[in-house]
Amino acid sequence: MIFGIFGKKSLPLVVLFLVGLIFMPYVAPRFYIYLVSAMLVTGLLATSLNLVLGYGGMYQFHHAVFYGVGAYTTALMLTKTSLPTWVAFVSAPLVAAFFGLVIGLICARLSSLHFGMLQISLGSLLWVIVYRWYDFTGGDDGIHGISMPAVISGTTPAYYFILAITALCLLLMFIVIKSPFGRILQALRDNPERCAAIGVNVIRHRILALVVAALFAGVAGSLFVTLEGSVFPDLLFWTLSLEILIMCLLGGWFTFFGPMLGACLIISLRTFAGNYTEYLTLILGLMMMLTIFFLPKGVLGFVNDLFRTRFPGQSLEESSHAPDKISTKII
Amino acid sequence: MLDVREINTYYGLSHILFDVSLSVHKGEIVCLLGRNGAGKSTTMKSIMGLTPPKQGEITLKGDRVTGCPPYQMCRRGVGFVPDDRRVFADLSVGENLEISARPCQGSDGWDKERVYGFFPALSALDRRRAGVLSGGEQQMLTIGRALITNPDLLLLDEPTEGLAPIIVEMLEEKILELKASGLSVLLAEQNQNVALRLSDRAYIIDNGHIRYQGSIEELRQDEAVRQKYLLV
Amino acid sequence: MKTSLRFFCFAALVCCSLLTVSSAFAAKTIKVGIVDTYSGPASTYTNDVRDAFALAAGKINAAGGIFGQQLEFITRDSKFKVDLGLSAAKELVMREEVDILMGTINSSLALAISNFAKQEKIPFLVTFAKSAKITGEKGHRYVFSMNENTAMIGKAAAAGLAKKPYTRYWIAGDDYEYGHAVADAVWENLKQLKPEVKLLGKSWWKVGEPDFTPYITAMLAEKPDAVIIATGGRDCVPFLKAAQATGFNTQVPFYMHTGTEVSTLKPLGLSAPEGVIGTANYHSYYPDTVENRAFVAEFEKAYGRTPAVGALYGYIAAQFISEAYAKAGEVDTEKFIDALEGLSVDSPVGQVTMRAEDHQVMLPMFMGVTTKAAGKSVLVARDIVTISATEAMPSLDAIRKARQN
Amino acid sequence: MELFPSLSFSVLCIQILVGLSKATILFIVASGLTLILGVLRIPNLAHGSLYMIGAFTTYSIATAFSQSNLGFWVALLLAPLVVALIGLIMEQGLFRFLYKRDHLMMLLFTFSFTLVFADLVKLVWGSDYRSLAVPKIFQGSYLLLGMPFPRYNLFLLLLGPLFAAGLWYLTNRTLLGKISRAAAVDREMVGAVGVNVNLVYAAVFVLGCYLAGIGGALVAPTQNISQGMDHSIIIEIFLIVIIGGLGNVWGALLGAVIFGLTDAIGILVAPQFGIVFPYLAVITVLTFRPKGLLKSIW
Amino acid sequence: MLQIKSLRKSFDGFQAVKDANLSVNQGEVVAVIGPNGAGKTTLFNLVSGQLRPDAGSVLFKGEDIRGLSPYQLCRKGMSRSFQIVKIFSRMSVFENVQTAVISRMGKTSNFFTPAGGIAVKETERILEAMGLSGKRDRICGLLSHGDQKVLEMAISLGSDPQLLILDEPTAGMSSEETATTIDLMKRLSGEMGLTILFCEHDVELVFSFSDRIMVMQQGSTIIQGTPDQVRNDPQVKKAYLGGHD
Repeated sequence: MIFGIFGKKSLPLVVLFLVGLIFMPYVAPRFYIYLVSAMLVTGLLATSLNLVLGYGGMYQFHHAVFYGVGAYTTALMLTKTSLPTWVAFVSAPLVAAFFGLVIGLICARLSSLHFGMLQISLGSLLWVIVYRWYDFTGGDDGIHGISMPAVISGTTPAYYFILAITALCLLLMFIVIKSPFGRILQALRDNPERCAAIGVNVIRHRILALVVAALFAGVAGSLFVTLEGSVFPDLLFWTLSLEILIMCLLGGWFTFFGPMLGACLIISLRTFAGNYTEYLTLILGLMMMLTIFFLPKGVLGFVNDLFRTRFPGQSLEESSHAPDKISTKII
Repeated sequence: MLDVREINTYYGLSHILFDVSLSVHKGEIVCLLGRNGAGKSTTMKSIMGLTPPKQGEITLKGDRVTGCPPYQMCRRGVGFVPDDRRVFADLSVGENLEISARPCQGSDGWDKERVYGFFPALSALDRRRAGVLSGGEQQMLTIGRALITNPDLLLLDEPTEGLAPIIVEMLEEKILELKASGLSVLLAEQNQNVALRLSDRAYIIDNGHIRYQGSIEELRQDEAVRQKYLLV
Repeated sequence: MKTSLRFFCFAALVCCSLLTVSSAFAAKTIKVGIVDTYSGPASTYTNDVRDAFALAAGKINAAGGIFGQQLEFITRDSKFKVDLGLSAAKELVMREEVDILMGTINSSLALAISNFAKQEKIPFLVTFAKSAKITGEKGHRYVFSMNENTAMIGKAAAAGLAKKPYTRYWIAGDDYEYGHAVADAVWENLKQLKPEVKLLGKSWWKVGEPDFTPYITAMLAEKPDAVIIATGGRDCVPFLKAAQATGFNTQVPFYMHTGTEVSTLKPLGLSAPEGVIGTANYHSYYPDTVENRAFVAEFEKAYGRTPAVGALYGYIAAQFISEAYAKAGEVDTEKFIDALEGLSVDSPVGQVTMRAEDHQVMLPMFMGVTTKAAGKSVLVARDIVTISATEAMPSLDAIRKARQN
Repeated sequence: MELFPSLSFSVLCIQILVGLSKATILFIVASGLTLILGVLRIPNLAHGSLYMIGAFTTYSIATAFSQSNLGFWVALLLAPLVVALIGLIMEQGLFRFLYKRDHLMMLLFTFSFTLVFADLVKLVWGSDYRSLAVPKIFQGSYLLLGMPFPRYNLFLLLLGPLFAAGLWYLTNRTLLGKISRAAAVDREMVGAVGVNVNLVYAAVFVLGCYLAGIGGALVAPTQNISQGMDHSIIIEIFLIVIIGGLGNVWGALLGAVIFGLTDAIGILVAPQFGIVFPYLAVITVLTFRPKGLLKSIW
Repeated sequence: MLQIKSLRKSFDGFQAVKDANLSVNQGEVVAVIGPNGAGKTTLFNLVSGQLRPDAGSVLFKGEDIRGLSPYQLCRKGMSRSFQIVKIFSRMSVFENVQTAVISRMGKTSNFFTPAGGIAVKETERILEAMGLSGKRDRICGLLSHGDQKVLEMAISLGSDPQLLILDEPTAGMSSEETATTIDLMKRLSGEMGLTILFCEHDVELVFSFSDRIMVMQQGSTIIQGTPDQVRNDPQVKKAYLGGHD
């Protein structure tokens, strides 16, 4: 389930893929290296969201906040202070995680939709602050021309840096999901009440999950700075959050690599379809509708189901949601 | 009136009803006895179309009604009183009745006044929120709500459950009164005393199978069956 | 709808002809990549830039191109989003291998692309983004601005307002970079030109504010002599509407950049408020010269609408490109830039020069007051005062100082 | 310097009135959203798009009838119906099949609608700004306490209570209202008393869309009709609905008033940070009452 | 072990529990019976911390536990199952139980050890005891209702409780399943010395193996006593058993 397609058999596949990515700059044109870098960064962001969304079952509606916070932290550290570069990269996830903690403390006790909406509210507040604190964040103009040390500047070096960090983060996230903490997280998604009844402090774990997700989103943010050399308030805007939600859904939000796949699909669509049509959002919207209608588990989830034939024709959704329906009725 | 033939009902993967068959004739009270969890409520819901059976056939007044959605069942003349009452808690008693009212074909149809006449206790509560009523009052309301749809067949799912003995007695009287007016009733009960007092015929359901069927007299004499499927 | 359809047909034709020509002669083309906002409210402005550029490019190509090389352009929609625009710019440079980047109404995106252009050593011609930072603080060898910026708006407006009798001012505007920059620039310059002016206070609203009535009533309460409205883009229209509804324009005179410009006034039709003091780089009816009339006629013929200010920027961008290459003598980026510095072209508003030092085009500014004109469905500007480019340009000292920081 | 030196009584009063007239629009749109949320349990992000379509349709109809003075009024009548029709198609064509999905799916599904509608609006109306003149009888402004107050805002101000009363009547006095209140809590049982719940759902959805359309039609004369209207309103109305209590029409009213007033008064107190105030109000409310001020149906 | 005195709880004007009294001693099996709607589930929810009582006292091992959250109570040694099954439906049977064991071991904040290898023996032991070994790797959302019920009990055991609260453990089970479950409960109390508090409709089952029985009606305790005392109590006969006229 976690590995995506073939269970543990997919490990060689992943390794093969990784090797391919490592050798890619020797064969592919520069633009594609850039494109893959962008996919990796966005994919990392989407995967970090999926940590709380798909695995934690939390309605994280405004994940981009942490991405933005990470990006801004790196950018501000690099432009406003003379601290070494690595400090900027290390502090980004930490600051993002701190914001995750604060927002988590405020939101975590609310239920599903309220949780998401309060998060949007808090995130919008943060966006407003970034948007108009000209002296500090550069306001709506953002900060541009952030220079990176030579080792990681330029398309190919940046690519390798991003690839290495993304791979490391994915591995870490994978370990986290496989860890007892990750297990409890999934348990929380499936049944928070039962979780409480086996001695899990639900709120504390939700906050913790949010902090971890924010941490990785912060990493993605600082990688964005490496890639683009710019930060701007759009990074914290709520529409971006919904876009990455879509990536998770499209790729398959109950799979580990689904969000990465979703990010790749949407970025390629945006890049290549954008050459032919102005009406990109229309296409994206229609694609989303079709996905929701016919592939509610996303592309990878669908592929997964194809290979898992233990219960053909039986949707888990139906049976597991029946009790929920009853419980809402009683309350 | 109602004929249920070999229905099988599932909740998700769980098979709840196994080839359940029963019938209710015009003007009689038929009771479906069984312990909690035996499948009484599921049978009721399957007839009503709330949990449509996967196999089997239901006919009502000669029409095949298998798979009809609940609202059509109601319009075809089936009134449903669920075991957990399910009054519309946010609405007043009067409103509960108003939204359920259906015009009837005959002359002496049920309307709000007649329901209030039938259950005088309710008329004083017209504007009270249904959610704050006592159990007995809620039960009267659910029965009233079913009656105002002008049914020919009433599905009563454990109407006496959890109620004080006085109210149970009162309800029993009312149910007999309804029977006298020509209504058919399918009554699900786990309290065999009530069932034995009210019904003409009985089915016993256990674990989703109909284990016994017969007249009330037969059942009353058959201590063994009652011991096995019903009580202590 | 119709116009865009017509544009598509036109563009398709251009592309087809380009294709046949290029295949026939197997000649290299000069590729310009335009990244701009083509969806959302800002596209009102950007469509004119693109269309006028296409018009000029068509003329250039019809006249044989640039030493026989066709001028070709590709557009990408940034949807007013910096990340999309930036990656589109990268795609244009890396994949399409364009020779020149152009575009963006979004200052933030312009700054981001400018930074990228600097790294890639690709000339970037800014059309419409008004941040003074582009050619000021963040200016460099590869970025050129084809339009006025906030510093110029400030100087021009101050020059015009200083001649008016008002002393007690209120400032209000969009709470984002553009609004603040314009407000500050106008006020700094106005104070220098007319030291007795007094600022009563400021108020700011969010971009996209739907209802300005509360702000207007609040301002009226302070009874200023005049108000400087530092708002841009789509907020101009609802503000003017609110001004009309509250009678603000009849009670207090107010200045608004682009307040007399057709993009702003057209949606309002005849219900636009009269008496608004505005500045603009371009009017289709002013200056009433042969060149301008010819340009307007061509544009109207091609697209069926009156050119607005964006058309000027797009048009001169094409002119600058072709003449700079002509002057450089070959297709070479560095020589192109050298040639472009200090280059003058004959634009619809007269001769305009690209200032060599900061790569800021020197455009004159027209200050006027809105009024209804007979036979026109849109308000026009009257009492137009031309503020020459030299009067409006930020001083080179200021530029040098900004770039040092 | 940034503050208004003279925060006089009359200014305050006018601000409050303006805030309330703004709240009217927010209330009308938010009540539609909250109805759909309460009864159908769809967190309909496309509500903002429907509002935008309402405004554009109003523009088109009003311009088509611009010869007569009644252009706007005809549009006010027809445009919401057009939006309601779109709503009907959405509900019957798509949403109907998705009621069993969880809320996140629904949310994303409606979000994909916002994407589609954004481009459809661009296809149909192009990307120019549109602006509609205020109808003749409401042009200009009244002097209230020495301050000008636009007549149209007064009109909106009067409409607010009218709509509130109308919705009260609808939900408490009409059969549809009563049924939808019952269906919000127990859909199955409503079916079991003989009500075709699918029809009720469709009706409520259409009604909600109609309200979005009315909101769009009513703002058309006061502001720019442009793409992006959907984005700016949807978050606001969602927050309104959340602080009021999901599915509660009175909550929507209360939330809208809070939003309108904090916004208008925020401008007076700290103009630069006026925008922050409504968000702060939301955070405060949700910190102390996580389920909103009034009873939430969820 | 557990003492409940005049516990009260009302929802929105409706008194679900009016006056509930109950005591459970170490090692006992105590049943709560009463008609539907008598307040049994509410009472359990009050005890295990899902709800907060309006008045009255709940003592667990001599300690007042009102206001403690379910997870705190679980850590104090109280574990429960639910009437409507609450399981982790996307996980396998093994993982479900293992999760509870992990939680009990206090390893919930461990980020880096793979969870798959933790507490395998103990989990397997519980699965074995509950007869679920054969279904170890099945996704539990797809199990039959009866199996889910048993799994629910297994999860509760994963928390290694001293007091096990079971809300209708056999509801919806087939007769074979019911028999196995009763067997299980007997073994749990007999071999492992667990204290069990449960509510049940199947009166036969209740009388067959409870040490003491508490009868509830309309939110109040009618009587608590041994099966014989309860069987012969006239009030109970009338209210619940229906008796024989």
